[in-house]
Formats: sequence, C-alpha cells, structure tokens
Amino acid sequence: AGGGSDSGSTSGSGGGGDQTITFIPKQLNNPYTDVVLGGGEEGAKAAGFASSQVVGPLDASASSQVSFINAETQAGTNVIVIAANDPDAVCSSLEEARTGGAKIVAFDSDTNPDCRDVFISQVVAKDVALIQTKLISEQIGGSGEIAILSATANATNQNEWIKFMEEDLKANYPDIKLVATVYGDDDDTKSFQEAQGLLQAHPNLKGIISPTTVGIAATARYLSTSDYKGKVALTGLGLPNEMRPFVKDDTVKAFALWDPAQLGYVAAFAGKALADGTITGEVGDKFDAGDLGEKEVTDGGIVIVGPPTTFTKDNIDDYDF
Amino acid sequence: MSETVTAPPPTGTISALAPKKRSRAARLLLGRDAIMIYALLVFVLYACISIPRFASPVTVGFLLLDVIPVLLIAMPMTLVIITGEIDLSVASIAGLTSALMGVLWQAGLDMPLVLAISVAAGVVAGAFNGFLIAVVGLPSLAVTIGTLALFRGLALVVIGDNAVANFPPDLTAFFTSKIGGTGIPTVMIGVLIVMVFFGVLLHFTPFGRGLYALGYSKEAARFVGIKVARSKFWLYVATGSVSALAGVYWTLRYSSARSDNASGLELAVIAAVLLGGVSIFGGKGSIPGVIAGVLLIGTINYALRLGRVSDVVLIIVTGTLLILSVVTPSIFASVRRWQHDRQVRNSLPQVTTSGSTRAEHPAH
Amino acid sequence: MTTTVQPTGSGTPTPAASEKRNIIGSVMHLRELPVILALVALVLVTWAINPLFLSPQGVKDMLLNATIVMILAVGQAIVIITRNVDLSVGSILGLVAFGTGTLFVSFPGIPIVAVFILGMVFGALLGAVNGLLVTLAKVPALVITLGTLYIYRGLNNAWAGGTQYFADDRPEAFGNLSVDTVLGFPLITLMAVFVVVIVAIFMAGARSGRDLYAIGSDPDAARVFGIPVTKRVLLAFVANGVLAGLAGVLYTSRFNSVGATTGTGLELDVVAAAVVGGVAIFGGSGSVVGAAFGALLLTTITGALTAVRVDKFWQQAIVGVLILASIVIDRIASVRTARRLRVSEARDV
Amino acid sequence: MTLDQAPATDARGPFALSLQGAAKTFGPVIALADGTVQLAAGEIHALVGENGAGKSTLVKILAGLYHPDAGEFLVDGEAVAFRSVADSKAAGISVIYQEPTLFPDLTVAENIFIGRQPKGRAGLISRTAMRRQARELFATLGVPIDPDRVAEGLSIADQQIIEIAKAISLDARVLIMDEPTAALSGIEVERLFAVARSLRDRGAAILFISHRFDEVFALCDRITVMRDGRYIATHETSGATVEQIVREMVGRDIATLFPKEDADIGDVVLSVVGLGRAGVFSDIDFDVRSGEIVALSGLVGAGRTEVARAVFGIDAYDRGTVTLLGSRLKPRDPQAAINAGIGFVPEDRRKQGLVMDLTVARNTALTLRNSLARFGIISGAREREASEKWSNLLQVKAGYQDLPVSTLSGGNQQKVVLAKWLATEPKLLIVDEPTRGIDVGTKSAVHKLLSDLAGRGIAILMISSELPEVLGMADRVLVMHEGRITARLDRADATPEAVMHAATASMEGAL
Ligand SMILES: Nc1ncnc2c1ncn2[C@@H]1O[C@H](COP(=O)(O)OP(=O)(O)OP(=O)(O)O)[C@@H](O)[C@H]1O
Ligand SMILES: Nc1ncnc2c1ncn2[C@@H]1O[C@H](COP(=O)(O)OP(=O)(O)OP(=O)(O)O)[C@@H](O)[C@H]1O
Ligand SMILES: [Mg+2]
Ligand SMILES: [Mg+2]
Repeated sequence: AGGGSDSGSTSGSGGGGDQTITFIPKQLNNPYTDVVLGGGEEGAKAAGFASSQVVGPLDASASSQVSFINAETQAGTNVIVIAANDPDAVCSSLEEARTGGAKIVAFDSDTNPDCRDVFISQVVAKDVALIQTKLISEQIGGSGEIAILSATANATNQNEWIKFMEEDLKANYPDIKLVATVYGDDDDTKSFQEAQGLLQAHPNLKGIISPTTVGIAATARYLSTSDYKGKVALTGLGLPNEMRPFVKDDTVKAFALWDPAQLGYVAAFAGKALADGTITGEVGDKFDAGDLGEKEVTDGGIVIVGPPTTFTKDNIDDYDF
Repeated sequence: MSETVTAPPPTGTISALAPKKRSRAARLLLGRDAIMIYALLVFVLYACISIPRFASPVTVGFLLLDVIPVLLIAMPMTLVIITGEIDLSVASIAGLTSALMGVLWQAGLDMPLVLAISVAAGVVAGAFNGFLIAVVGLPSLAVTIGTLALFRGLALVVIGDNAVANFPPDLTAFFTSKIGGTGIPTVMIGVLIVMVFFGVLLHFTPFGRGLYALGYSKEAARFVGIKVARSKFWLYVATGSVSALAGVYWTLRYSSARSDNASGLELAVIAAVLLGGVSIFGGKGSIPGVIAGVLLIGTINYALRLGRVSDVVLIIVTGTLLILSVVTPSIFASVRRWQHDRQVRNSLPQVTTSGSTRAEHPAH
Repeated sequence: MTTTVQPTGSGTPTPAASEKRNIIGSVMHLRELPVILALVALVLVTWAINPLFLSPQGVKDMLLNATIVMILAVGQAIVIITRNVDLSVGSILGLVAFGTGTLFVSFPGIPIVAVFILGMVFGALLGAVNGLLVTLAKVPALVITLGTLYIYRGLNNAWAGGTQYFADDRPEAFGNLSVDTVLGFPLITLMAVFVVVIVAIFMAGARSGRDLYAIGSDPDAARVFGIPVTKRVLLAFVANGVLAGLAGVLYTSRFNSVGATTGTGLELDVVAAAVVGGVAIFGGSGSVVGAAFGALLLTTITGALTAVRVDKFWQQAIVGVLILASIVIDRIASVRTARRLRVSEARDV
Repeated sequence: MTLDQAPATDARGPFALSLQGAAKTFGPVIALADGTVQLAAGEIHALVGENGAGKSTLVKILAGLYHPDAGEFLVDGEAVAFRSVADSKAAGISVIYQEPTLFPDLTVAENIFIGRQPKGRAGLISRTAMRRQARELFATLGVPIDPDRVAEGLSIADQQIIEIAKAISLDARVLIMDEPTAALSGIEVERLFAVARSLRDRGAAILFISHRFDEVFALCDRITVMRDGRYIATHETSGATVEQIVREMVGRDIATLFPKEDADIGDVVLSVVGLGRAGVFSDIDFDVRSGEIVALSGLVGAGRTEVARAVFGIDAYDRGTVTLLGSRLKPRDPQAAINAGIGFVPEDRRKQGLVMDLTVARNTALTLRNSLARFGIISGAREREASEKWSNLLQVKAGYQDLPVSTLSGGNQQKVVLAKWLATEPKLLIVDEPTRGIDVGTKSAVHKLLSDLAGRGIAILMISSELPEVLGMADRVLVMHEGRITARLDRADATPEAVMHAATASMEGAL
C-alpha cells in the first residue's frame, strides 16, 4: 500500500492520491455481499482511492471481524468500511484504528454509533419495515397469523426493522397477529428448516416475512416444494436474481429491496470525504457521491441511500442483481 | 545373589552395527518439540523480512490477543489428549461462561461476583464432563460431543438472543491493554502463569508422569497405583476452568457477551495441540511443543491477514500443516528404514554366504 | 500330568437351548433398541400434542430432514467401525453439492443419472484422499480428516467464491426428487433407505464387511492375522466418500442454494448421529442401521420440539441431553451384558 | 562344541518349509542374525532358545509379518518371498503368535473364522454354520467356551485356546506355535498335544516353541537350538538330553533350576479372610508370612488372578477383608496397597506391567514417582539414578535405559517389571506367572531372586501354572478350583498328584 501506485489514481479528487480503503463485510462469499462490494469497488475507484481491498471472515460470527480490523490498523489503511456482525464486539478495535488515524464508515449493518464516523443505511429503517408489513397485509387479506424469519439474532439492522414492524402491526393492522420470530442465521439449510418448523408449529399461519435475502430464498424453496405453496404468503427482502423462479411460479407475489450496489458506492464516497476532511460526520454534512449526486448526513450520523423497490412478476425481469 | 546361575550373557542384541546413540542434548535439540520451535522461529523471521510492518510491537500485541483463547485452552487440552481422551466441549463452556457473565452483569451483580459465578460454572461444567467420563466411564469423544451441544444450548437458554455489551470500560480496556511499549498484552501475565502451571504439572510432577502411563494403558496405570478416574476427573475440571477463563477473556476483550461466543474454537484448539506434537492416541506430547504449535498457527494467520491474503488460503494452510505434521515424520521414518535395510543388506553378506555354504543343510 | 481326567466340557450349553436364548437375547440386546424406542416414544408424544406432526406433510418433512444426515451417518458408521473417523464429511458434501450445481449450469441437459454418478465419484475421490493419507502414512484419521476438513472447505471457498447456484439453475425433475413421494415416502428418502439396507447387508453378511469390524476391534491383531487392513480401511473411507457425495447431490436437489459454505459444521452432527445410534466410537461394534436411526432421532427431535412449541432456546440443550442419554443407556446395557456373562460363565465352568 | 550336523535329510525329502541364514534388524538391534530352521512334513519340531534369542522374530518371518533382510526361504523346495501374512496363509502356513491376537468385539466363533466364514444363502455369511463348526472345534479341544460370547474379557488362557482352535481349524500344512502353552495348565496342554500329534500323523509339519523342557521332550521329534539370534544346532529328541540343550542355549552349565532355600518364616504379613466376589470366587481365607512363599495353584480360570487383583485393590470384592501387617487395606485402591508395602507383578506385561512407549528408565521409576518427588517436583537425574540401580540389579542391559521398553525381548521386559516393583521395597510381593515366557537362564535368576527376597523377610504370593515351579518354590501351596480354595498343602505334602487332585475338584483333597 505504498505511494508507488500514483499512476492509477490521477483522477483523484484532491487530497493524497495514495489513500487506501478496505471493505470488511459481514462474511465473504455471500451473494448479497458480493453485490454490495461490487458497488463499493466501483465507488472506490470513482472516488479516487489508490487502492481498495476486501477482507473478511468466512463465517459471520461476532468476533471474527476483529482481527481483520487489527490487521488493517497495522497496515495503516485510511478508510475502513465495515458491516458489523455485532455492534459492540468490533468497537474497541475500531477505536484503536481511529486512534491510528483511520476513518470508519459503517454500512449495511451499523456498529455502535460511538465507534464509527458515519453509517450508510440502505433506506430509512422504518420505511423498510413498513413496506414489508404493507406487502404481507395485502397478500393475506389484512388478517391472520404471521411470523418472521430473520437472520442472526443479533443482526443490528434486522432487529431494528423487526421492532418497527411490531409497532406498525400493533398500530395499523389490528387483525394481523405476529405469532413467532425465528432465526435462520443467514444459513440456507437452517433457514429452510426454521420455515418448515414454523408451519408445523403454527397450523393457522397465513404469512411469513423474511427480512433477509438468504431467509426469504430458503423459505420460498420450502414453500414451493410443499403443500403450503399458494396457501401461505411470503414476503421480505430478497435479491431479484434469487427470487425470480419463485415469483414466476407464484410462491411469492411481491418482495422488496434497495439496490445493494449503491450502498457500497456511497460508502466509498463517504470514506473519501472523511479522509479528505471535507466532512466530519456531523449532522448536516454534505458530500458528493459520484453518479448518485449529493448525500447528506442525517440524525445519528446516518446517510440514507435510496428508497426500496418492490419487485413483482411484472417488473422483476428489469433487474439483474 | 551373584552365583553361577545368575549371569546370563547379554541376550538378543548384537552390536554389529554400532547403535547410533544420541546424547541427551542431541535428542532434545532434534526432538519433535524442537522442530516445532524451529519452524516457528523460521516463519517469524521470514514474515519479518518479507511482510511490511510485520516486525513491530503492534504485531506482538494483536497476535497475542488473537491467540490467547486457543493458547489457554490448549494447555489443559494437552494433558487431556496425552491421557488418550479428548474434550470437544471447551468452546461451549467458554460460550456458557460468556452468556452467564452477560446475564449476571445485566442483573446488576458486582463484577467480582459475576466473575466468580461464571468461572464456577465452568468448573461445574468440567466436573460434569469429568463425572461422565472418569466416574461413569463413558467414551470422552462421545460425551463431549453431547456436552458440546448441551453447554452451548444452556448458553442459549441463559442469554437467549440478547447480547450484553455494557461492561465497565476500565475492565474491557484492561483486557486489551499492553505492558508498556513492549506491545505485550497485560493479560499475557495471567496466561503465562497458566502455561507454567500446566508445563510443570505435566513434566515435573508425579501426577504428570502418571498421565503418560494412563495414556498408554489404563490397566498398566492402575497397577502402579495411579488413580485413573480421579486423575481424569481433575483434568476435565481443569479444562472446564481454563475454558471458563477463556470465556471471560473473550467476553471482556470483545466487550460482548453472547451465546455464540467462541463457537467452533474446539477444532482450532485441537488442531493446534496436534500440530504441537501431541499424539491423538495418548502417551506422547509436551507443553513447549504445543505452545510452539499454537503460536505457529497464530503467526501464520496474522501474517496472512496483514498480507491481505484471503482466509481461504489460511484454512488450506492450516489443514496442510496439520497433515504434514503427522505425515512427515512417518515418511522420514520409512525413508530411514529403507536406507537402514539397504545398509544392513550390504553389511551382512557373510550371513547369506554362510547360509549357502552350510552344506549340512541341503534344501534341494 | 494325567491324561485320564474327564473333559470339563460337560457344562457347555446345549445347542438348542442356546439357540432359543439367542433369538430372544438378540432382540433384547440389540444395540439399536434404545434408539428405536426413543424415536417411537418421541414421535408418539409429539403427535399426541400436535397432530399436525404426523400429517402427510409433517411426515414428509420429518423424513426429508433425516435423509441427508442419515446417508452421512451410515457412511460415518462404516468408518468409525474400523476405528477411524472422518471429520471432513461436511466439507466433502459442500464440494460435491457445489460441483453438482456447476454441472447443471455448465452442461445444461446433462442426464440426472450422470450427475449422481459424477457426484459419487467425486465424493469417492475425496474420500480416497483421506483413506490414502490414513493408510499409507499410518497416521490417525482424526488428525488427517481434521486437516482435510479445512483443506476441502478452503478449496470449496476458492472454487465457489461468492457464486451460488439456486434451485432455478437445475432441472425441475432433479428438484422434484425431493418433492415427489411414493406412498408418502419422498423419493430421496427411499434412496437413502435403499442405501442403508445395502450397506447393512454388506456389513453383516459379507466377509469384507466383517473384516471392517475386526479391524476396528483390534487393528494390530487384524494386521497380524493377515486381514488386508490397508485395503479395507481405504474401502471404508471411499465408501464414506461415495455416500457423502450422494448426500451432496441430494442436498442440491432439496435445498435452494449451494455455495462456498454448504455443509459447514455438519461433521459433529453426523458423528453424534452414529454414536446415538449405538456405534462404538472406538470401533468394532455397532451397526449402520443404528446409525441411520440415530440420524432420524436427532433430526426429528428438532422438528418435534418446534412442533410442540418448546422454546427454541432449549432445543440445542435438549439435543445435548439426548446424546448423553443415549451414551449412558448404551453403557448400562453393556455393563449388564458383562455382568450376565460373568455370572453365567462362572456357572458354566 | 555343538552337533552342527543336521540329521540326514534325504529320508524326509524336500522340506515342507526351510529357512536359512535369515537376518532381521530393528534399528541398532539385530534380532536375528542367522535364523535357520527346517521343517519336514509329519514332524513336530521344537525351537528353543533363551529370551531374546530371536525365536519370535523367526516365527514372524515365516508368517510373512516381517521381511527378512537376508536369507533363503523355501517352501516345498521353492524359493518364496512373502509380502504379507496373506501370502503365508496361501502357502498353507498357520501361526499361533506368542501374544494372543483376538478381536475383543467379535464373538468367539467369528474370531476363529474371520476372513473365511462359512457362507450360506446368497453368498452371505451363515452364522449357524459358523457356530456349529466352532462348537465342533471346542469339542475336539475339550473346552467349554460359548462360541457366541464376545472375546472381550476372556482370560489369557481362554484366548490362547481360541488361538489354537483358530490355527488348527485352518487345516494348514505347516502349523507354527510360539509358546502356546505359556498360559495353559496341565490338562489343556495335554489336549493340545493330542491334537498336535494327530495333525502330525496326518502329515502336517509343526514348529513348537516353548521354554518348558518337559513339553519339548514329550512332544517333539527334533529340536533346534538358537542363541543370540543364531542357529546353533538341531538334534533328534531321542538322542538329546536336557543338559545338552540347556548348555547350547546358554553356552554354559546351569547348576540348579529351583534354588529355593529355606528362610526363617516370621509373622503374618498378609491375611485374607472370607474374601468373595459374586460369580468369580468365594470364601477365600489364607495368610502369607514374612519369608514365606505361598503358591496359588490351580487350573486356568480357577480365579487365582482375580483373587490377587482383589487383594491388591485393582478389582472390587463383595465380602471379606484384606489385612496387611495388622491394618486393613482399603478396597479398590492400589495406591494404598503400594503404600502399605505390596508389589504386584501382573500376568500380562504388555497391557498391565509396562508402558511400552516409555523408556526403561521411566517405566522402572513409575512406581517410585511419588517418593522421587521433592516438593512435588521430580528431577530426571534422580529418576535415572533410581532406575539404573534396580535394573542393574536385575541385569537389564544398561544401554537400554533410554530405549522404549517395547524394543526389548519378553524376558528383558519381565525383568523391567520386576525391577520396578523391587524398587518399592515391598513387604509382600505378588507375582502372577512370574516366569511366563522366560528362558531358563532368566527363569532361574528369577527363582533365585524370589528365594533371596523371601530370605530377606519378604512375603511372596506366587501364582503359577507350572507345576514344577510351584512345587520347587513354594513353602505352602493353596490350590484353587472354581473360585474356591480346595486344598492347602505344606511343602512336604505338595506332590504333583495331590495338587492335580485338588485342582480338578475332587473335594477329598481339601482339608
Ligand atoms: N519390533 C522390535 N523392535 C526392536 N527390537 C526388537 C523388536 N522385536 C524384537 N526385538 C529384539 O529382537 C530380539 C529377539 O526378540 P524375539 O522376540 O524374537 O525373542 P524370543 O526368542 O522370542 O524371546 P522370548 O523367549 O522372550 O519370547 C530381542 O533382543 C528383542 O529385543
Ligand atoms: N476381565 C475379565 N472379565 C470377565 N471375566 C473374566 C475376566 N478375567 C477373567 N475372567 C474370568 O474369571 C474367571 C477366573 O479367571 P482368572 O484369570 O482369575 O483365572 P486364573 O486362575 O488366574 O487363571 P490364569 O491366570 O491361569 O489365566 C475365569 O472364568 C475367567 O474367564
Ligand atoms: Mg518370543
Ligand atoms: Mg491368571
């Protein structure tokens, strides 16, 4: 990571052309993550980083990211972009990285706000929650039992959405009853079996919300291969490429997601602005996010990327990620 | 008692080929442990030269912080494996300890009390293993696969899907603090005490002597008065306690108490212990070798991360090292045997001749 | 020393009497009995609480869940019986599953049979690597397969990267293997049962199958006795590889996605299933049928606990207790057998 | 000095099996330098030699288990090179090894027929046929062993009998038996001999290894002597004497074999009262006094070892007491027994007596590990010192101190076991088959040693299946049958007839 790579960073927007950025996703080799990171790499290049790296654990456990952060601290990386597996476990090592001069951008899944400079959020958390409750309500006709199949029990983002969903259900959908929340740990097999368990334990279940791409795909696979196909509704957050067959065979009527690539893209620009000192992460700070225009830091040091899209049979073929 | 009858001539061995006797020092310097230590030194040297920024106190700090849980648990695990047993539940005990710490701290107990209760839970968990294995006499591999699930399950029962993070900052800072400018984490002092304790216990006490006998044959051990059940029981209590300490360390270092802390660590510990030269069948192994094994894996791990080599490579390297560590000696041995056989064939021509000239034994 | 002493053989049990004792005895002392009883009890109790548990869909789910672990447990039992162990099965399954996905994507229209064969051959190769390392270098299987667990997983990660193949990438007919049923039994479960039966007959009725027991009972004696130990142990590992390969193909049929992490962490579940099914961890005794029931019991317990809505946080702890209980029961049974033997011998002598 | 001329061979035609000048080394150890033996069809041929003479090594070469470094190996006049045991089996050679090699988890019947189980329907193994054939075999041997029990837990004698059954059931042309009688007592030995003779009469060639000369002379047609890994001579049994053979084996004369000297018999050291364990033994009462050697005699399986194990605390007992020097011993606590002053030389040195992977020094010092420690720490120097002292006393070669015990011959291993127990300076020494598989030289040294120990006031409880040893060594003989003591004989009354009578259950022999 030396200054020998100047030639490749002539388009840098001011500041040192030898700045480095490293992305640490929750887990490597996960399709959703790959889309996010693809956007990140593109953003890093566009923002003018000399080099960008992706490192990370092969399993999504709480502490597995720490030694990667440590290695980055020692390597003198300027910007660390992280999707935290656990908001607190990564904190002390991120503090150490900051002491060493690195800027910390959280994306996708937030860390404890004290340990990062900004958090790049997909969308307003509440919007994500509301769109899912709305979709499920439409699909089950506004009343009946539903359940949630989430990722890991500690996932920061999912837990926040679930909280909003519960509130929304109570306030606006009195006839819908949330009977269970289970966790598939973003593991295909586990999610599959959790879905199966839900249906057996709750014979009157009318719908499932799975606010995680692995969970919704596994559940869709189970439903489409069982007697419950067409009888139990399913929605949540999914990748269009993964969900396409299930939308086409009517297992799933509609689901939502933002464009994951934008998340990485904006994170890279936020990192650049922090490293250049153009922003500090204060509320109201504005920075240029390349093709996506100007972004603003809102309450709690959060940058919102864009609204979620709802995918149905009619529009799913327009997307490729 | 030295009359005519009592002096049979030295039987059996004829030292035609002078036995190449190594001195004790040579044996120490060429032993299995020594090779592990050389391997570690060579790798450290290599990393210092070829990986930028590796040679720095920061490395020492981060590296040691990473290996401490494995290093801790590997100590009693070495003793357990030397007796021919195994403990797969160690990581689950660490997880259970962590979960308990979280719940108790959340409930507002004082930190010393939280620590005492959590470590006590590890002791009880170890004693439970020990009871089933040593007293009831069940196979340890099977039992600890069961308690691996049980203790992890209890951790889930205790803390569910919550995570507790608000431990006192002073305390968590202490767990990542370094001794002066050396880069050595302060907690290494405690770890060192554990290492010395188990090293002395294994290599310099009657108890340790007994463990090797136990690992070879339970019957043989019982005949020399070794209390087989009791020794094993206490070893499991020891692994339980040390795993609990590792759980405490994990919780406070990451400042996060969760049910899945340290999950999967058992295989890493066993891999390190085996790499350190302990025989999985028992009866062989040493603490210095194991320490070198743990540090070797830890250093390679850290060097690769610093060089931004993917973890994919790391796990392949770990697996390959593990296999090499057991296959290489066996290859060396067969090469040596082959060379020896050749040498013997050349040096024993007179036997063949005498065989063929022994006309009194016509065989045709 | 005199040669006129009467032979002490008068106490030998008469053949007829011992034959009768054998039939009743062999049922009563079947190592598989505890696990079968536990399974029946579990299913009945769960069904009483939640009738949906034995609905056609419930039964189908129960069997489907068990199928893959069952095949793996049978393979593992073969290896454990020879006093070895294969911890790399999860990684083998992962590699084969991803390979299966790749085959369907790279060669659209490839016959399903060919995929099964290629998957099993691939598994056999991976198993053979384990077997060769264990037998040629004469080193403990636990160490070798812990090593290949890491290596195979690393290769899977390197090969797959972030790529995953989804149900959509595969022909409908292939996916339907784990959907369609015959008499309420899913097709892949029938395949698994078929495999169990074949392997069980081999282990009990073929000389080379019995050799595996002899090797596990005392490997040194087996070598001294002239049993081709290397060949047989290699055979056990290859057979396990084939079965893990089959499991990998079936996994791909049943689940949605296959990728770098498919099958991670399965190894201990599989060993646990064999142990619960009465396979002695140090080799020499147990049966593949027992291992299959062990797998069925362990996978069913999770489903049963969900069906009766036991708090999910308790589930893993209960699985742990179950494993321990099965080991304890096995021990009680063998202690009783030993005591019976001791007393009856004393009478016979 | 030896008769180097082998008997005329032309009368016997080509040998069924002929090994000449075979050599085998293990690292620095030359186990066999000139292994030569020639077996003719229809003869029983003895192979004798001291411990470590290389007999077992030679057997393992014949079995295809070891590959010789040199030498010529002919079967029926054809040169062969066995690559594995399977090859030797195919050539019709069947071997009983010195150490039983059974599969503990398999049934007795399956142990006998493994690899060649009778087949029934559909090419699958027929258990019924296998069971029947096993019963027939046991009937020939006249032993009551249930073919359906697992081999686990069988006494060494029963294991040896199963090995014999296994070997003879192969109907081999060449049968090799490496000390098959070491664990057997009179009756079983006789039956084995009857079977061996009938095999010979059917034209088999038999190689028989034993340290008991009465057996060798009773059974064998020819005798080959080995010493230090080399062939010495072959004799027709009819023309040889024990003295001559012994001289060739050791290279010098042996004065006496059983030099038990009278010692002053003192106070009671061990007192066993009413000891019982359900199904194994009951009502065991006896005393052993200082300076006294008490022999426990009886047929194999009579429960002698079990009594000794219970006394030492290895096994539990249901009833009775064990008292040493006036204080009661804690049951099931060998360490307490050792502390009180008991030493125990067990019958199975491979599994019970030694830690085969450890060095001679570590093994010898294992019993001393507590007393060698200062402030809980053992020093290696003190350990070696202690070990050297005791192994020198027993003439374990000094150079062996740092070698694993597994590389020593059986006799030297037994010396290490004795050394480690003498090192504890016991008040009572229990020796279970102390000379099992030991050559005459070492054997008489062991006997002399036991006698010396008794002379120094140590009480000795000896279990032995060798009647001459029992009669020669013991001050008193206790005979056991089916778990009970059926006779207590003083030295003067202990005749072979009296002992055998009691051992075979006629209760008249009891007091
Ligand atoms: N595997 C081995 N490694 C090293 N040395 C060995 C090995 N096997 C045998 N020896 C040595 O070879 C020599 C001959 O041993 P062997 O067992 O053939 O003697 P033996 O005549 O059968 O004695 P015994 O009467 O005690 O059974 C001994 O000195 C022994 O220590
Ligand atoms: N470990 C064991 N488990 C079960 N039964 C045993 C065990 N050891 C011995 N027995 C049985 O207990 C009885 C007594 O055996 P024991 O070995 O004590 O006889 P022994 O008189 O010492 O004979 P020897 O020492 O000559 O073999 C026999 O019936 C034997 O089969
Ligand atoms: Mg021998
Ligand atoms: Mg005995």
